Amino acid sequence: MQLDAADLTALIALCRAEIDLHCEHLSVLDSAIGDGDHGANMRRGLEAVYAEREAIAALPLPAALEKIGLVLVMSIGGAAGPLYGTLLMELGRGLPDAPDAAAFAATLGRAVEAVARRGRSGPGDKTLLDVLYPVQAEVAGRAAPARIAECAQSAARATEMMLARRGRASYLGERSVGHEDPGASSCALLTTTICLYLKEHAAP
Amino acid sequence: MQLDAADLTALIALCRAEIDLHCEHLSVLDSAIGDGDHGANMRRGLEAVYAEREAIAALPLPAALEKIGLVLVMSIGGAAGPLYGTLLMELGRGLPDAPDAAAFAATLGRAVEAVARRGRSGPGDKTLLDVLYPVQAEVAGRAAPARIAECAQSAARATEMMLARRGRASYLGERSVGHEDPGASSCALLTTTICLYLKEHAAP
Amino acid sequence: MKRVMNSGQTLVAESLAGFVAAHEDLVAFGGGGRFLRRRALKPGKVALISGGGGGHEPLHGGFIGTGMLDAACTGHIFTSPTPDQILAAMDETDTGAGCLLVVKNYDGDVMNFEMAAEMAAPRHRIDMVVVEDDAAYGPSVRSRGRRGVAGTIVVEKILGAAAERGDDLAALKTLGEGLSPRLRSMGVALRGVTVPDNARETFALGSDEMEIGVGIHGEPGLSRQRLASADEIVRLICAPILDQLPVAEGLHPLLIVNGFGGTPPIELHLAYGLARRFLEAEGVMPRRSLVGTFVTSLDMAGFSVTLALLTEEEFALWCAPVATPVLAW
Amino acid sequence: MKRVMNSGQTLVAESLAGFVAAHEDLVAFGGGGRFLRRRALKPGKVALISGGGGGHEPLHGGFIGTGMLDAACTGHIFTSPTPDQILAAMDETDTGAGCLLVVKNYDGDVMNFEMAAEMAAPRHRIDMVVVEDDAAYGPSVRSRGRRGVAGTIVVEKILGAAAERGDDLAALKTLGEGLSPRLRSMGVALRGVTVPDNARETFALGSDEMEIGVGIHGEPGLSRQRLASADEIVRLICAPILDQLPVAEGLHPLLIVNGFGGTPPIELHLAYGLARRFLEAEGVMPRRSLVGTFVTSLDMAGFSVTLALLTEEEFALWCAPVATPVLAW
Ligand SMILES: Nc1ncnc2c1ncn2[C@@H]1O[C@H](COP(=O)(O)OP(=O)(O)O)[C@@H](O)[C@H]1O
Ligand SMILES: Nc1ncnc2c1ncn2[C@@H]1O[C@H](COP(=O)(O)OP(=O)(O)O)[C@@H](O)[C@H]1O
Ligand SMILES: [Mg+2]
Ligand SMILES: [Mg+2]
Ligand SMILES: [Mg+2]
Ligand SMILES: [Mg+2]
Repeated sequence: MQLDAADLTALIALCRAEIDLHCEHLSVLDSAIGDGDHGANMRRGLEAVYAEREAIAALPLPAALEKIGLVLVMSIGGAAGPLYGTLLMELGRGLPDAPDAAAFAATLGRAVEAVARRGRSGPGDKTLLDVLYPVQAEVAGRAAPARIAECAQSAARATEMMLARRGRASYLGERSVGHEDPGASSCALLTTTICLYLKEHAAP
Repeated sequence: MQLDAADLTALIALCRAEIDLHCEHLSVLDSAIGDGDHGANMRRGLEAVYAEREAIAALPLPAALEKIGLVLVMSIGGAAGPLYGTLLMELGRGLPDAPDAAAFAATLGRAVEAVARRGRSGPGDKTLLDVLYPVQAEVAGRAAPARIAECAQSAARATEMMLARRGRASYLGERSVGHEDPGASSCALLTTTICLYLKEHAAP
Repeated sequence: MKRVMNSGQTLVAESLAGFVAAHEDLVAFGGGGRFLRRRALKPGKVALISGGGGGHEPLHGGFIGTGMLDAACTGHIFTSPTPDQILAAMDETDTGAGCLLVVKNYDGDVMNFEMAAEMAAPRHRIDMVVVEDDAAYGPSVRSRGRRGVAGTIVVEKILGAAAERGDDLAALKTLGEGLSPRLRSMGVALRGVTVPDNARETFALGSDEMEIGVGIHGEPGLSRQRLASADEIVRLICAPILDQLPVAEGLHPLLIVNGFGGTPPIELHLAYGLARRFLEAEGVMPRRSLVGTFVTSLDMAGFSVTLALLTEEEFALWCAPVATPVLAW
Repeated sequence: MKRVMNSGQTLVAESLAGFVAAHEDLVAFGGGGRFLRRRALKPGKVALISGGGGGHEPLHGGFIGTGMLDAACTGHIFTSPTPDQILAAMDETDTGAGCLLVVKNYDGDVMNFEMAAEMAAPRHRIDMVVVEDDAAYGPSVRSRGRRGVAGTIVVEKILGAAAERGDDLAALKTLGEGLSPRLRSMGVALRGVTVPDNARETFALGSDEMEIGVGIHGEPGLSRQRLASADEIVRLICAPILDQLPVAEGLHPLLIVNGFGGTPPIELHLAYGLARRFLEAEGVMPRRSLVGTFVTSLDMAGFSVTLALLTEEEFALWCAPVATPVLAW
């Protein structure tokens, strides 16, 4: 994981553009089983991070990630804010300044656990965790970025047939089945964006 | 004008049926330039008269007409209630017990004037008066019932091109032109119903 | 249009029954259910009686109580009450000082209240104040003047406070007529109204249209326009109001933003904020304000702005204590 | 969906600005505009802080004032506020006795308030009461329980009165948790909601459909049915409420009919009358009632019924004086 300021700035811009592109789609997913705001929430968060990208990119990677998490928490609100915020903040707090792959995988694991604690949720609840868990497993197994991206996407699609047990969708019971979870979808979009960038740019 | 109890009962039933049949149409006319309730208002009034038809028919004609007017006033509300009510009450109060044609025409003239005073309105204001005035003129001229009915209908149609100066339609200004006045329409319906009955049943 | 109701015929009656049940400490049925009345009358006070069609709730019943109305007569939807209701209200609430009838300026309302007043003339002292505050229509050569809309509550509050302090019938009439030229309202609709049991909307608006200058019966207004921003809407309805008012030092502006029934509080407060900014930019600084749903047109979406420029005395009467289901201070 | 607004982005902020302007005697912005606060704090009193997404107005800002809330944090439409807003509210309104956070039970709201509480733990004593009154969903094996809906105002009023009389943090927490099993609400929608800037309605209902068991975010409810009569609707939502409450002698029933934003007063009072009749037929006699638009879902058409069975103490706290923009007695 060697990411310099230019990489970070580029990644922030790419993630922001990706969310912007799929904003309406994420809200449509959220309309089906939630309250229809997930696209707007994520866009607001990514816009806030983008606005601070220079200050963020100037930080060492761990501090930068923590800062991104904090900006997300303080700008998104809703369920997505604390969840994405916790993920990034825990990742930043746990990483050494120059993490190797093993350190990154272990820290990611702890960050995902923190997200689960924050949401009082676990695997199979039909949330973004259903993307985060398999992604973390692939990272731990040293999978190639392209493979991780594929895994994220199929994990998001797999939430479609799950019965929601957390978040607003849980109130729908059986009626939540048959719709992809919006948080899982945004998580797959972001994972894919990051992985594709790493595939192109980062040292193998 | 020789109307016995049977005639009165029959006329009340016929008027009620006629208004019921055209209720929706009257409300549609009122929706265009008023508040959409004229059909419901007239139906409520005629239902109330119908409910009391036996007591009414048992009275001498003048008292019966006055009673009908009072029932209309106390059941219709809106603009139509006081106007139709005043017409019938004044007619009943003014008629001798066995009116001849001249007495009827004169009393009708005074009743129409009372309606105009009640509404602070006059000819050409696009109201039911624009049917009442020509009908009264035909009655005064001893026209045959069928002729009076025709006159009422064409008078109602003629309100279409008038600019309303009384009632809710007056707030529309130029936009009131091009729509038949609902009160004129109900007035023509009732006049026609009564005239056709008289043509069939009353002594010439 | 979908409604919470059992039938269009029973809508008004069932709603009034619920209203009286919800406010039984202040309000009761009178005259065998023909009108609503203040539970505890104040002997020797002029009886303040108002009324109008149903579909405008909480007008008028919501303003019955100490410092406001003594009775309210409600007709069918958008149909003025009948004289027997008004007669019954006068008979039951006149405690000796006479009755003041507060009537919104519609031909139907005026005629029914006038008929009642004529019938009751032998046994009551009666006077009438006609509310005509709608800035959308100036009194033309032959028309009967402006419509009465949301400004009605200003008239009812101020006259109610004056009646409560003991003003006599003539003084109340003078007060009400004096207020009239300093009271204007104007409304906008974003969605029309369907009278229950009618198959069609009274007026239907396209998904990008609004109607400026609407009244409170779902009747069409002054003009139809493309839906504009809230800033622009507020300008379109506040400018004509200001034009018609005698803005002057020493008068106390009262600003009311009134929802028509289908407009949520979030939008009403937004409109209030913009209206206030608009007025302040024109040098008119509201001394008192009211934002809420007071004078409705069933569930019409939209709102009206009312501006009253009150004299010192009127302002004190507006601020005087009131205890009704809707206004209480 | 047409709205009175300038843009979806600015809707909440412009509405809050109007709200504060309309109620400047009671309410002010705090924390540089990040939350609303009681203008005059009462030193030594536990600070009662609530909040949630925008689109529910007049909740929560309308309940700021003597005997109710000290601060309200509002997020974007249907999005809980962020921790920095809540932190700022705690910093500004905690006068020494600590803060009680009143949170509606949604994962997003709970998580944001929890994060704020964790961040503020070093400098404030903090406790939290989670409102979960929605009778539409029982707590299932793994779910996080019932949603918080219109019953929130009962919790805020009762805790507000207790805080005002000087109860400490622990006592307030106990009071709030004790009330929870005796508080239930259920709602019905006749027309769905479109989040501003979204192209589509969150849920769309056919012209003859209604949705039973809806929440306050325009999210789909328990079941979709053919639109029924008001009597039937009231039965459908009151029966489950009664089923879940421990009806008993000695408890004081409080009945609230709450409009979701697009429902006019005429329909709300009708629903109230029928709900009251339904309950009385089941032997439950409401001691106090409230009918109005308190907890909205933008301009959703429909309403909810809330029933609380209050202990003697809770009932006294409900009746205790309150001075807020919406509740005042
Ligand atoms: N308790 C939870 N644990 C984990 N993820 C959750 C939880 N609650 C919600 N989520 C995730 O958050 C997403 C919804 O986010 P968003 O729409 O932004 O917030 P809100 O539900 O508050 O409107 C869901 O699709 C789900 O993936
Ligand atoms: N001032 C008036 N003088 C004469 N007729 C009037 C007047 N105002 C209204 N009308 C008549 O009444 C009709 C409307 O009646 P209706 O719809 O029942 O009452 P409202 O206008 O109160 O809803 C109009 O079409 C018109 O013919
Ligand atoms: Mg959402
Ligand atoms: Mg009409
Ligand atoms: Mg009418
Ligand atoms: Mg949300």
